[in-house]
Amino acid sequence: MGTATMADIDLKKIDLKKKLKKKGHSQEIWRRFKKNRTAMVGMFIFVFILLVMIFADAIVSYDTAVTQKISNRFIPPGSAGHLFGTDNFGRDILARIVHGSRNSLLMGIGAVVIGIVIGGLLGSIAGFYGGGIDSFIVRTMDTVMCIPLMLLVLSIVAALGASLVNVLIAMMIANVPHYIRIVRAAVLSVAGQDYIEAARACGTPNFLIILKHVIPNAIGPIIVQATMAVGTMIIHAAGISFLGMGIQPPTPEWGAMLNEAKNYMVDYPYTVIFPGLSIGLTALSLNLMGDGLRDALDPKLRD
Amino acid sequence: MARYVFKRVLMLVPMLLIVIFIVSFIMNLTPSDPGTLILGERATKDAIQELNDRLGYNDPFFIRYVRYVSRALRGDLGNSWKNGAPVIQEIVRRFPATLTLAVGAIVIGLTIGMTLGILSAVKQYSALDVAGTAFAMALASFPGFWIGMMLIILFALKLRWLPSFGVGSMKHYILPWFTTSCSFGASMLRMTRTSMLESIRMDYIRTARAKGQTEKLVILRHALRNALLPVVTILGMSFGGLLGGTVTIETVFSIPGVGSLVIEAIRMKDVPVVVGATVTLATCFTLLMLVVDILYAFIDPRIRARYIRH
Amino acid sequence: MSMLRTVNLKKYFKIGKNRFLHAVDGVNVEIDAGSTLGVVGESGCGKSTMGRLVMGLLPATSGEIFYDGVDILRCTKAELAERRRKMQIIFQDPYSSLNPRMSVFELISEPLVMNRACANKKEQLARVIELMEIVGLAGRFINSYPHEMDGGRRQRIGVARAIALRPEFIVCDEPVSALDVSIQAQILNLLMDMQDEMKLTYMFITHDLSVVKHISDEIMVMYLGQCVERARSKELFKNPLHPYTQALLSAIPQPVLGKLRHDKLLRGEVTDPIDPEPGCRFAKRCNVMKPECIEHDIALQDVGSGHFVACVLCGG
Amino acid sequence: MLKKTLDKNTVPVLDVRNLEAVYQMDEGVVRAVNDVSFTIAEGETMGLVGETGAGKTTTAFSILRLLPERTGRIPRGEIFYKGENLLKKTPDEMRIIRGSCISMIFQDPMTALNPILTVGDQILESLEIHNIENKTKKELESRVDELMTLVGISPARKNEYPHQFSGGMKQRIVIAIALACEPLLLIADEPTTALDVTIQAQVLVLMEELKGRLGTSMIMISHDLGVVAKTCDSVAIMYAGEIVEYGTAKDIFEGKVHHPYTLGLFQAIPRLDEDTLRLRPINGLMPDPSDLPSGCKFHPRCVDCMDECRDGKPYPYNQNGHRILCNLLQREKRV
Repeated sequence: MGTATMADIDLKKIDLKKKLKKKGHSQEIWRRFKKNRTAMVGMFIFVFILLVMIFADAIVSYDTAVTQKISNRFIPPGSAGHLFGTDNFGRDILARIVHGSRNSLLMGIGAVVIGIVIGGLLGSIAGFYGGGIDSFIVRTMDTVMCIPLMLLVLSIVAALGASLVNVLIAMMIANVPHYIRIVRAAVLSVAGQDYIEAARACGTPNFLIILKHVIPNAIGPIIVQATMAVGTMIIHAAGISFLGMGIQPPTPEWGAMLNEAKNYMVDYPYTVIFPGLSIGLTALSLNLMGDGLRDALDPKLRD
Repeated sequence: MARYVFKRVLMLVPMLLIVIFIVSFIMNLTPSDPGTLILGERATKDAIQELNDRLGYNDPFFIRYVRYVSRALRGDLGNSWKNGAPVIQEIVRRFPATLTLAVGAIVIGLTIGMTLGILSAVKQYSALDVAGTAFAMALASFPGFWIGMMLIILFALKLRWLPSFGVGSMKHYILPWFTTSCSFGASMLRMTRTSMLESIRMDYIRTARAKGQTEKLVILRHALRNALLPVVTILGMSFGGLLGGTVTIETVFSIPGVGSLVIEAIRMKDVPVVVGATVTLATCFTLLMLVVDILYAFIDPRIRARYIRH
Repeated sequence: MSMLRTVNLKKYFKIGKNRFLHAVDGVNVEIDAGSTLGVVGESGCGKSTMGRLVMGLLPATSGEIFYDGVDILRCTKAELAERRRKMQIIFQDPYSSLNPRMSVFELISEPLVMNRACANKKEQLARVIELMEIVGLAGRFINSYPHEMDGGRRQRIGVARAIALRPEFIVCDEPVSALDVSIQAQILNLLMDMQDEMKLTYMFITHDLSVVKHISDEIMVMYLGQCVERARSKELFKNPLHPYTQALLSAIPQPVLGKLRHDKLLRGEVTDPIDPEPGCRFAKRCNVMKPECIEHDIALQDVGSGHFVACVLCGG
Repeated sequence: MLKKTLDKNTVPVLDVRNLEAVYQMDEGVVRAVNDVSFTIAEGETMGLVGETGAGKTTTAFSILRLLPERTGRIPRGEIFYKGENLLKKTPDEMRIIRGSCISMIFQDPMTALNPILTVGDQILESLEIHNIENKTKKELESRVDELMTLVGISPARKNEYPHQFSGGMKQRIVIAIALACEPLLLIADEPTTALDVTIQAQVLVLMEELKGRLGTSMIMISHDLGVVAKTCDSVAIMYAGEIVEYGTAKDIFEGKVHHPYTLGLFQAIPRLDEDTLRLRPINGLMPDPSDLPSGCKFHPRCVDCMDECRDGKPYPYNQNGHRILCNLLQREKRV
């Protein structure tokens, strides 16, 4: 058996190593993720879009995106100063897309993050404790999920009034059942594992079991689903704006741009092509990343 | 089995009560009242007030809820505030277009999505698999209504092969069908592929191969049937979703479906139509999910046994 | 004096409307300090449930569990926590019983931290290293993760976790079933050495009679939630009295040339003990069943020198 | 048909020569089976013994040519079934051989049966695939009844689904499927590992009985020396993809000379028939199959390791067909 002195000597060596330690698992995931070419492409696109969003003001001023200048109507794409052309009010489409990224991404990410927090709380309670609470939450959520999602969102927006924040709240509320379902499934798959019982056997209290054992092991699939959900939310938000019930003009937003442009798409198709591409590319990059992340988290699925 | 179905149908009742409650509650928050809608903005406050009183709109929310439920149970979903027509009649008038759109899209998406999904799984990592999954992911990433616009630009405006909007003939439906089937077909492909990959790895596939079964039958008889459960689930949910969730696509193609009815009603703050149509759609969705559960029983004897035991 | 004693311990699982699975149905065990009780039986006989009941991981339906003379099902929470530290468990599957996101250091530390067994981080680290040495894990693994290790090493982590709090009593729930024979022997030797050095008491649950014979002082044979025979290890193997024990023993193929004996072959298979009828639960498969076997429950009887059997054929 | 045209006395049922099998993984080449040779005569049962990762199952899959298509490969070796090289067969010829001439029983009966087909249909499927005599459906159905009776299950249960059967019963059905076309060779991959001992005994006795009645040869893959002792005529001990010792059951269980690994295996198991105070485990661990040690694959764990064992293939010892892959015996002989 080890003596105290021996342990003391080892102590220094191991303390050094401990600094490297924590990385173990995430490093491994990152290594596998990096090998996945499509996932990396997705990540680069998304990082690019994020950078555009963050530095939007540095790229092109907000005024360019909203100031109407009728004399500049429908300048075709590729023209000097208007790479993507101009719209029916003579506003630069590229500028509107750059600034529109803020609203679109904000709604997508915001709705998912808040939704996941609420859904995560309820979902993990349902999954971990089971029994009556579980069946109550599941039943209620199943009922809500019967209501067509888009109609639920739209009626909430109608009740609250059309604005960015309200669309965000509406999407969040309407999607909470979905997140509860995801989190509950992830928690359930962990809660049945032997190491939960092993932790209980060595005296770990419930909240620490959730914190140290359940969450770290369940978080992977939740992050994957969340990543992909951001894409879906961006599409939904665009749909709401497209119907004219979300963000109101002249605020630049991709869906709203499509709504305005749809009347001119016959003669000026580029006015609908570019905003749509932006939505699609953003969602695609998120989906690619989510897919790669899933493979990286669970290499069993491959081969 | 019959008892199981009966029990499930019975469970529909409390579920619909909750749905009605949720939708009515949300709509109750909208700044709208029947008096203004029926009499118009120019009517006197008193006249509006009087009409609202007569329609019972000024009663507390809970009383109106109970009254609505008791009528709904007798099959009366009320009348539209806008034009006074019975809500049921409005829904019945709009339903065929929605159903045509949904069924066509399902058929297209199911055929293409499932076939490609099976092939991708069988030939995992092949060019077909890579291309198929990439295509599916791209389709799922672009908003359906935008894909619809692109199809209109290409096939209706440039090539002039197909009409761009309206519901005059079946030809009018071709673009909407393909548009709607995009995201459904994509999820079908992905789900079929994942599910097939899982079942192909099962031990009983090895048993079938060791028997000397041909590869074709190993896939069709053993792998596919076992992979169907999640596929059927997605099918049911998507079908239910398509009944009410194609609002944007209906808008693009000017199809007078139930989705459009609801969105128009939401815009007009025509509460009875919103509640009535949403409840109808939710009922359809639940019934579809019941059909899915019954299909489960046909596919998997283990589930059948569970139903019979209950 | 016995370290652990259960009296008429029962665990029924509700599996439907008024349907109960009698997983453990009135079991009395007694384990002397420093000795090993082997619990053997086939799948579904309730042996794992037994271990979990004793550990308090499952609430018992009825009965008493005395640990050091104190009924742990009815003592105060503080008392219970105190006892719990002295009782630990080693799990069957070293693959699923270790959290894959935790390093060896964190895994072995968990019981120490949760029970505030170490005054500071330094002491904790020293203790982890000491434990690793005891169970034969090289120090270089301290920052490894379970997935980087093989089954034998993982099970050593499980053992280290179990002895971290210097327990007196350990439930070993099939600790070697998931391991290859050469590794199995390593772990069995480790468990036996630890018992000698730390004066541990084991409840050793397994389906493998050869293993249980090797490690146990006393053996209890379970069938469908009940104890059918209990005796000193040597006595049981020399003189098995219950027909089930006899069948079990003759069914095990030994690595010596020859054919399996057909005559002791059991008919049928184990069923679930769902609301069982009175009488001997083994009766339906028994080759020597008598009418009285299914008339009433058969109690465990002492047939001399600490050998207990529940069979009408060997009544006192 | 293949099995009827050949002279059955001179040609062994199975003759595997210098078989190698590899898996092409992302991390590198996994050499699962290295230079494995053995023969099985008609009616003979050979035990293939080894621990996890020894290459037992890969050997079995190689014989049936069921290695995973994308990763598995047989770079070298010959597998003669009744004198015909299976590795030279077209996929379609091979398919006909599977199930009719060579069939396999899998380890886990819980998952080996398709959960959504009735057990009767699954037995029938085997018969239909190899129905060369164009029997009517009715004849085949009666054969299903016959097979079910043979394995001790009432034919009345043929319309039930796998989940309605217990583990032992399922394994009986798996056996019925495997024996449906009366194959000449049956490969049983740990057929009783997932079963309780009393059920294991039932299944082993049943297999023994059927094998005797049908004259089938068998490869019994197992990690349990006890099972092998009770069922096999010859035994091959595998370690890290190689057969380290091969001989008759008498050679292995009662012979005087052994490979150190064989000795280690025997000493590591607790015995019911004798009292051992302390087990003697084999030191160290199974090597990583993608990074095998040089020389004798067992040398890092061997108590009698010599310098010459570290590099170069060990010199095989062979006495009347009892083959041992170890330098130690060679030296003893020389000395």
